[in-house]
Amino acid sequence: GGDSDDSGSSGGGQTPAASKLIVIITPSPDNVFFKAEQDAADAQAKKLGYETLVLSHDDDPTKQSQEIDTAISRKAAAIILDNAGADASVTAIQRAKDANIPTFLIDREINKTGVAVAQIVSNNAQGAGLGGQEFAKLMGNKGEYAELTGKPTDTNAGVRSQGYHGILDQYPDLKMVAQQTANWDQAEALQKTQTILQAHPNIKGIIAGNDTMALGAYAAVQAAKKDIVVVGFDGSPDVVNSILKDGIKATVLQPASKIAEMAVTQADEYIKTGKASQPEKQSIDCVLVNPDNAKSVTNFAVAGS
Amino acid sequence: MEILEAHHISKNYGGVRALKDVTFTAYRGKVNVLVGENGAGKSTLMKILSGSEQPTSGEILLDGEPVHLGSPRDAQARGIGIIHQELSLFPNLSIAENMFAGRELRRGKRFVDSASQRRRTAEVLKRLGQDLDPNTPVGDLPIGQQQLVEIGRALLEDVRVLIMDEPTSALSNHEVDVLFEVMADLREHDVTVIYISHKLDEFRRIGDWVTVFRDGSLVAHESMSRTDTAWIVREMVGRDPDSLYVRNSSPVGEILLQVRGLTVPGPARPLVDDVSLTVRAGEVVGIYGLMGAGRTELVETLMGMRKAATGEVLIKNQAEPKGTVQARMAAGLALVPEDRQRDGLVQSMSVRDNILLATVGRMTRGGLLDGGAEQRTARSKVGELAIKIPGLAVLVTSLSGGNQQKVVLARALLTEPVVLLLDEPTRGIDVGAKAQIAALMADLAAQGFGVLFISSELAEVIAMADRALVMARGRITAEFSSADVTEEALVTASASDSVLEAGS
Amino acid sequence: MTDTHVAPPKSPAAPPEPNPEGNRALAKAALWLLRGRTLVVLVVLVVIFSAISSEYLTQSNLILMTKHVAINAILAIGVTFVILTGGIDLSVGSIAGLASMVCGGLLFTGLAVPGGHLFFSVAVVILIGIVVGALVGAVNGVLVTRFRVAPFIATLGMLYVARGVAQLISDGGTFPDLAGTPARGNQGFHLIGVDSWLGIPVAVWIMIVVAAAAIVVTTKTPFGRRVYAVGGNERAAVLSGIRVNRIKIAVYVISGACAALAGLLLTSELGAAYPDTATTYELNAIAAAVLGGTALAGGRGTIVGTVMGAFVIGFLSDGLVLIGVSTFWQSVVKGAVIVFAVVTEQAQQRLQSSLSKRTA
Amino acid sequence: MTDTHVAPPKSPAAPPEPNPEGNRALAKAALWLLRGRTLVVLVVLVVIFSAISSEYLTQSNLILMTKHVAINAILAIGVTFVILTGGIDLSVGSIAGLASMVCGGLLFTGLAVPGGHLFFSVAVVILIGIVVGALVGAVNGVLVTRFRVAPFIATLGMLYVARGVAQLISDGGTFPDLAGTPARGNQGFHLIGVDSWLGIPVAVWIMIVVAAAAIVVTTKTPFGRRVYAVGGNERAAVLSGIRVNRIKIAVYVISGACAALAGLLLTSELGAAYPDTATTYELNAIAAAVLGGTALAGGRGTIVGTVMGAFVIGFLSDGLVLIGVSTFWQSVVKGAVIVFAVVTEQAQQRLQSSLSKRTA
Ligand SMILES: Nc1ncnc2c1ncn2[C@@H]1O[C@H](COP(=O)(O)OP(=O)(O)OP(=O)(O)O)[C@@H](O)[C@H]1O
Ligand SMILES: Nc1ncnc2c1ncn2[C@@H]1O[C@H](COP(=O)(O)OP(=O)(O)OP(=O)(O)O)[C@@H](O)[C@H]1O
Ligand SMILES: [Mg+2]
Ligand SMILES: [Mg+2]
Repeated sequence: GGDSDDSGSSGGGQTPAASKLIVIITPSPDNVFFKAEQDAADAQAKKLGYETLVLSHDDDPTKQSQEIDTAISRKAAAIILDNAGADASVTAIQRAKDANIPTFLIDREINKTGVAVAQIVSNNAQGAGLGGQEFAKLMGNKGEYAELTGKPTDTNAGVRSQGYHGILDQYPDLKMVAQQTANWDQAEALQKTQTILQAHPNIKGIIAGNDTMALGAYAAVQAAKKDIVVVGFDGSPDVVNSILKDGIKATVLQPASKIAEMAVTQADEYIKTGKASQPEKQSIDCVLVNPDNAKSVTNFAVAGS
Repeated sequence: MEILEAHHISKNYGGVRALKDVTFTAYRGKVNVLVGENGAGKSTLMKILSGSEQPTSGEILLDGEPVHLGSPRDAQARGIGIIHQELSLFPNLSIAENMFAGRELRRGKRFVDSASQRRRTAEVLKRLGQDLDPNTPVGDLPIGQQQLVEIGRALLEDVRVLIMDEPTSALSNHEVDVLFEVMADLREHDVTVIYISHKLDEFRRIGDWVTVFRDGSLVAHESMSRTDTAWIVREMVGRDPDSLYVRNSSPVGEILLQVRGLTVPGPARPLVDDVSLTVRAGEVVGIYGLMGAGRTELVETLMGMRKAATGEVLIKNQAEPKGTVQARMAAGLALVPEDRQRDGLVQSMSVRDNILLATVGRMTRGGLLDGGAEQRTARSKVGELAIKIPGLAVLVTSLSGGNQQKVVLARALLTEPVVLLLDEPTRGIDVGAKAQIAALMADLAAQGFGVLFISSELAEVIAMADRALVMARGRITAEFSSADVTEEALVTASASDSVLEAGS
Repeated sequence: MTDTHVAPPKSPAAPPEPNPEGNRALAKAALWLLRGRTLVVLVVLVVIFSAISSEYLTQSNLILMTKHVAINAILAIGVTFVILTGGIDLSVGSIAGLASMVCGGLLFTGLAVPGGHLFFSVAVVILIGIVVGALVGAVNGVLVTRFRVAPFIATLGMLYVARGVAQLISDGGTFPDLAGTPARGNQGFHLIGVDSWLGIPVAVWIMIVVAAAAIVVTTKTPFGRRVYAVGGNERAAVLSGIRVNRIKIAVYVISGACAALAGLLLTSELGAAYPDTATTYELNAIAAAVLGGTALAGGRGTIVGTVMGAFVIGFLSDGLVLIGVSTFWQSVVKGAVIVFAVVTEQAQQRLQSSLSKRTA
Repeated sequence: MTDTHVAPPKSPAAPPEPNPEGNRALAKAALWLLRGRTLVVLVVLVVIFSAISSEYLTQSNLILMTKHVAINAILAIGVTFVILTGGIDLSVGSIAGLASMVCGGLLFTGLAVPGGHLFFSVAVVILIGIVVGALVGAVNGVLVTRFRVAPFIATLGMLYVARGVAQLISDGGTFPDLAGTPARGNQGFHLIGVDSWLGIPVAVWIMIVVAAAAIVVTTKTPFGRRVYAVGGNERAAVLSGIRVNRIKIAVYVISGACAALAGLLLTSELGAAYPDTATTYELNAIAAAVLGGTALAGGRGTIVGTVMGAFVIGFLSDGLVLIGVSTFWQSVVKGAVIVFAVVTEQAQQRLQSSLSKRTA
């Protein structure tokens, strides 16, 4: 459950546009996570009888801003947005609001309320807490470890890192000896991990801000033929597979598809009623994936959760 | 009265001593002629006097006062202008813009006054006998007209001293006449001219004083009236000039090159228009013509660098229909181009690599280059052609103009041609080197090659060619044997076609 | 023909001009075509997209797309100056990012001085941003001239350095709110990127002003002519007494200033400054210049062409977004159009040059 | 001297060689310095980093860093061929990504044929990947020669197109597991990127082989000589009977093939193929070539220099990570070192050229 905010229904009141177009904007779908998100939103919107325009901003707020302009000029009925920056997205979303187009944020928050109709995000802080706890457990609460962080300009990178440290810093014997950003990128994670392992051969664990970096780090660990705990974040199928093969030890699953579907459903309600049915801030808890439940994970959803 | 003096100037380029303690004087309101073999240091001294190079030691006096000429701007500010030997134009700009580059006329404080620039350009062009649109991009002009633009640029300035480094190398006789009139006019107005040329008969007409350079030193300085051609040549080469041109006398053999009805389409009229000619073994054939007659296009087409619309080229009685450079080269043609900087040399390569460039494919052992063979081959050509070089490994750009020309010739000869095409092989070359080239052509003919050369100098065509063809407006307009060729006949034929058309 | 007294030949090399009237007209048409070539591509794009989507050719969408074009056009105009001298500027994206962060910092946290933070009015902040861009450009220019570093490598180095500095300013963070407060007297930054005047976004007006100024400078001033001269033949420029190094430094300064201005427009539009602003925008800027007919070897090109090139790229990208082409196909199409446009340029240029020779 | 039979001239001016011994030695020392210039920068880097971290100069770290260098070095070697002809190749990063995806697809899902999927052995897959890279390079070459598109723009277009196609292959997805299965007979892809031989990673061996081959080709074959000639003066090359277009196409093919190989090494090392593989690697490759002394105008440069340049960039990046410098500073330092190294090159080159003239 997330904090409710009484500005949740702001932007309502006007008669919604007659348009049947929902614009879905996410980061580049070459990360499976966003692909899953896109596909789920797209499918849900079509199921509810909408046309869709699926775009990707490649984490460039400027491109995102231009795409929102496009949505405005096509008089979209609603925008489903996984945004490109908590601060750098506000103005563009405000612009959409001024044009009477409601925006439903998924996956990432922005640093302002009352602009978007809904901000449905997985609880990154809670998820990172889960990941941190599991990591500490796998490390036996002691030893040296390294952290790979995401793109510094992405808020989730910071939130996850803080979430990890909120747990890990409580263990005096757990010592972070290196912290580098690998910009969410697999090859960069590989090379940086290799170098970190050179500088700190006694490392026992690596905790990564997302799954692609975890995969890169794990490739480095394999190449170095070391026994090192690697933990990621996202719950992507590749990492889940790796967990099943006793490679990567754990990840934190964000219910990407569920969030995307929720956003579309709420958008549909909003279009029909002109009112938000839920508070603006909605936080969906993440689920820890480890060998115990990995079998039941498919496409960013744990069966039965 | 002296106006510009160089006192004990020396100039070293690294280890090369281009000028050795030269003391030179230019007299006010006179045409001061500088001569000397290629690489004697003439251009180097002029670059120093015009501020684009600094002397290693020595000083420069203007009106008796020592001056420091730190840049071309400094020299310009003191009224010293120069026309450089290598064209220094902007191919992307119009004639008018070239003329005023760096010292644009202004309207108000900030804007270029293009109308006035065009007007003054047109005036200068008219003075040079050229009826050209000042808006024409310079890159579209043939090389001779480009040289005139360069001259025009110097004339625009209010100069007290005008240095002209081989301004006539690409000009037609008529244009040279016009230029000389301009020079006489300048002299009238008390402008000092320093004039460098290799064309002995030409500068004798205009020069007041003559200064001879040899090997970086000033060896003679004399009033023109007290000298004759023989004296100048003797001072230049350090020996008697009577063996200047060697005429080919070898017996003529089979037909090596036969061209039938070759036509190259051009924008307005064919660049090469229905040209037929033959070159036999043991024969030196010259092509005379005015600038723009299409001679370069003809040889470039023969070499496969341009496509012919119609016509046949037979080499040793074998038609060569492909018309690519490779095919023509394999069939036995080789070309030494007119503009060696642009078309001949790879400036970033050594002398050796330049010589071997066309034949490097043969210098292999097991697919890899055979350094020994390369070195031997290059060395033997350097010896054969008497190329003056400090070593095979130096960059080709460190050679003087004449020697660079020989490097290109060496490369052409290595392709084992049967017919050698030489486009203005003596342009910008000193007398000594010209004699060598003439001797070489004779020698090649004696060895059974066919030689086809282009020249714009009457004396050369008459002295060197067994047979002279004349081209005008893309066509062959006359043919003479060495027995009945005269200067007058050549000039008539080179102009006849245009006169005919203009009159009809 | 037997007359032997033709000497002196009456200027036999005077350019022959057969039926000059007709040819002039043809050449002019060709020249028009050449200049309009990018326009042709643009028109084709517009026709295709408006056939697919009725939203494309609406007034609001055209204004919107033009606003998007503005940023790349301003970057590209600056880069065009550099390319005209035969150089290249890979650092413009990073300079835009740096200027964005400098201004963002000044607006959001102010300048740290002993005893507090100093805030400047928006006009001063914008000026500072542009000066920063110009200074970085000057460094590029000095590296290229004084230290003789190849432009590609000098500005590649600057690409990394300026981006790094931009990130260091906020330690990677974003300056989220640039609205300013009345107390600080620094409100109104939204003016340049968000507001409109006479129904046209201010950013578009700025582009128009920058382009007009650049056209005047390149075609009507001695400086502009010298820029072309340096790119056409640097050695000759030196010998003509042109201070080549000054010209070169100046073009990098112009490029840096334009980049900074573009960065500020972007920042104003977003309402936030983040260090990755304008990453890889240099490629689009250079592509616009080259699409518009600027030769990378220097000496040839026009500002009008560059602006056209920016329109082609912008109208294409926005069109693909509008009709919902997948992001992967966008990449493919964009690359193909860039190459195709230049191929047609080549064809037309050959046509034109053969025509122009006829009248020369 | 009145002899009229001077033909053939008896070499009156046999090349004068003043005190050749002493000067030769000096010139050789200067040449060595020039060649070693990048080496000097490298040594300085190593000294600085090993003073800061004792882990830097360990055998295992040197091997690791060399392995990281290998990928950029192979890219840079290919790009060097292109630059030597006076061109540029911006598409190498995208070609690496494309080859990676092609091979990843062939290993992971196989080739879709009617009735199932066809799998190839690893050797064949690698071959296909390299051929794909070479073909893309050939397209670049044809655009540059046949269609006269400026290399910058042709390969910029290809940068977008190849990347887009790479993404389309998997619709943006990753091929996560390239280990193959015995049943499909396609195991062993890890060999090139993960395994070692005699304690040295196979990737490093491959780099050594590629570099050695490239050195032989550039310095010992007619083809290499022609590459330099085309870059030095294209018109002179044409007149010398060199098939300039073929040479140009060939260098782009070489560059494409090298890029594909680098992409495959990266993919093998990762054990996964994703479409963003090697994004922006072209800049590092070009920087390595230029750092190593290759002139962007063409005609000048060596493979040894390029490899050295790749070492400088790689050892620098890894060193900064090793000592824990923040990513922002990494960017700043990298840019500064690139520029600084080229500045020192200029200084040394001037020294060297004055020395060489003395002996000339
Ligand atoms: N930039 C330079 N670097 C090295 N050597 C040079 C340079 N310029 C000229 N030289 C050398 O200086 C000498 C004099 O050259 P210069 O150009 O003055 O001769 P020149 O008398 O003008 O010959 P030409 O009649 O062929 O023009 C030559 O040996 C030449 O190789
Ligand atoms: N760049 C050009 N643009 C237009 N016409 C040209 C160009 N170059 C040459 N021409 C024309 O082509 C014809 C042949 O010119 P070219 O100068 O090559 O002849 P040439 O006999 O070799 O003269 P030269 O003695 O100068 O070498 C002339 O009509 C000339 O005006
Ligand atoms: Mg000279
Ligand atoms: Mg000619």
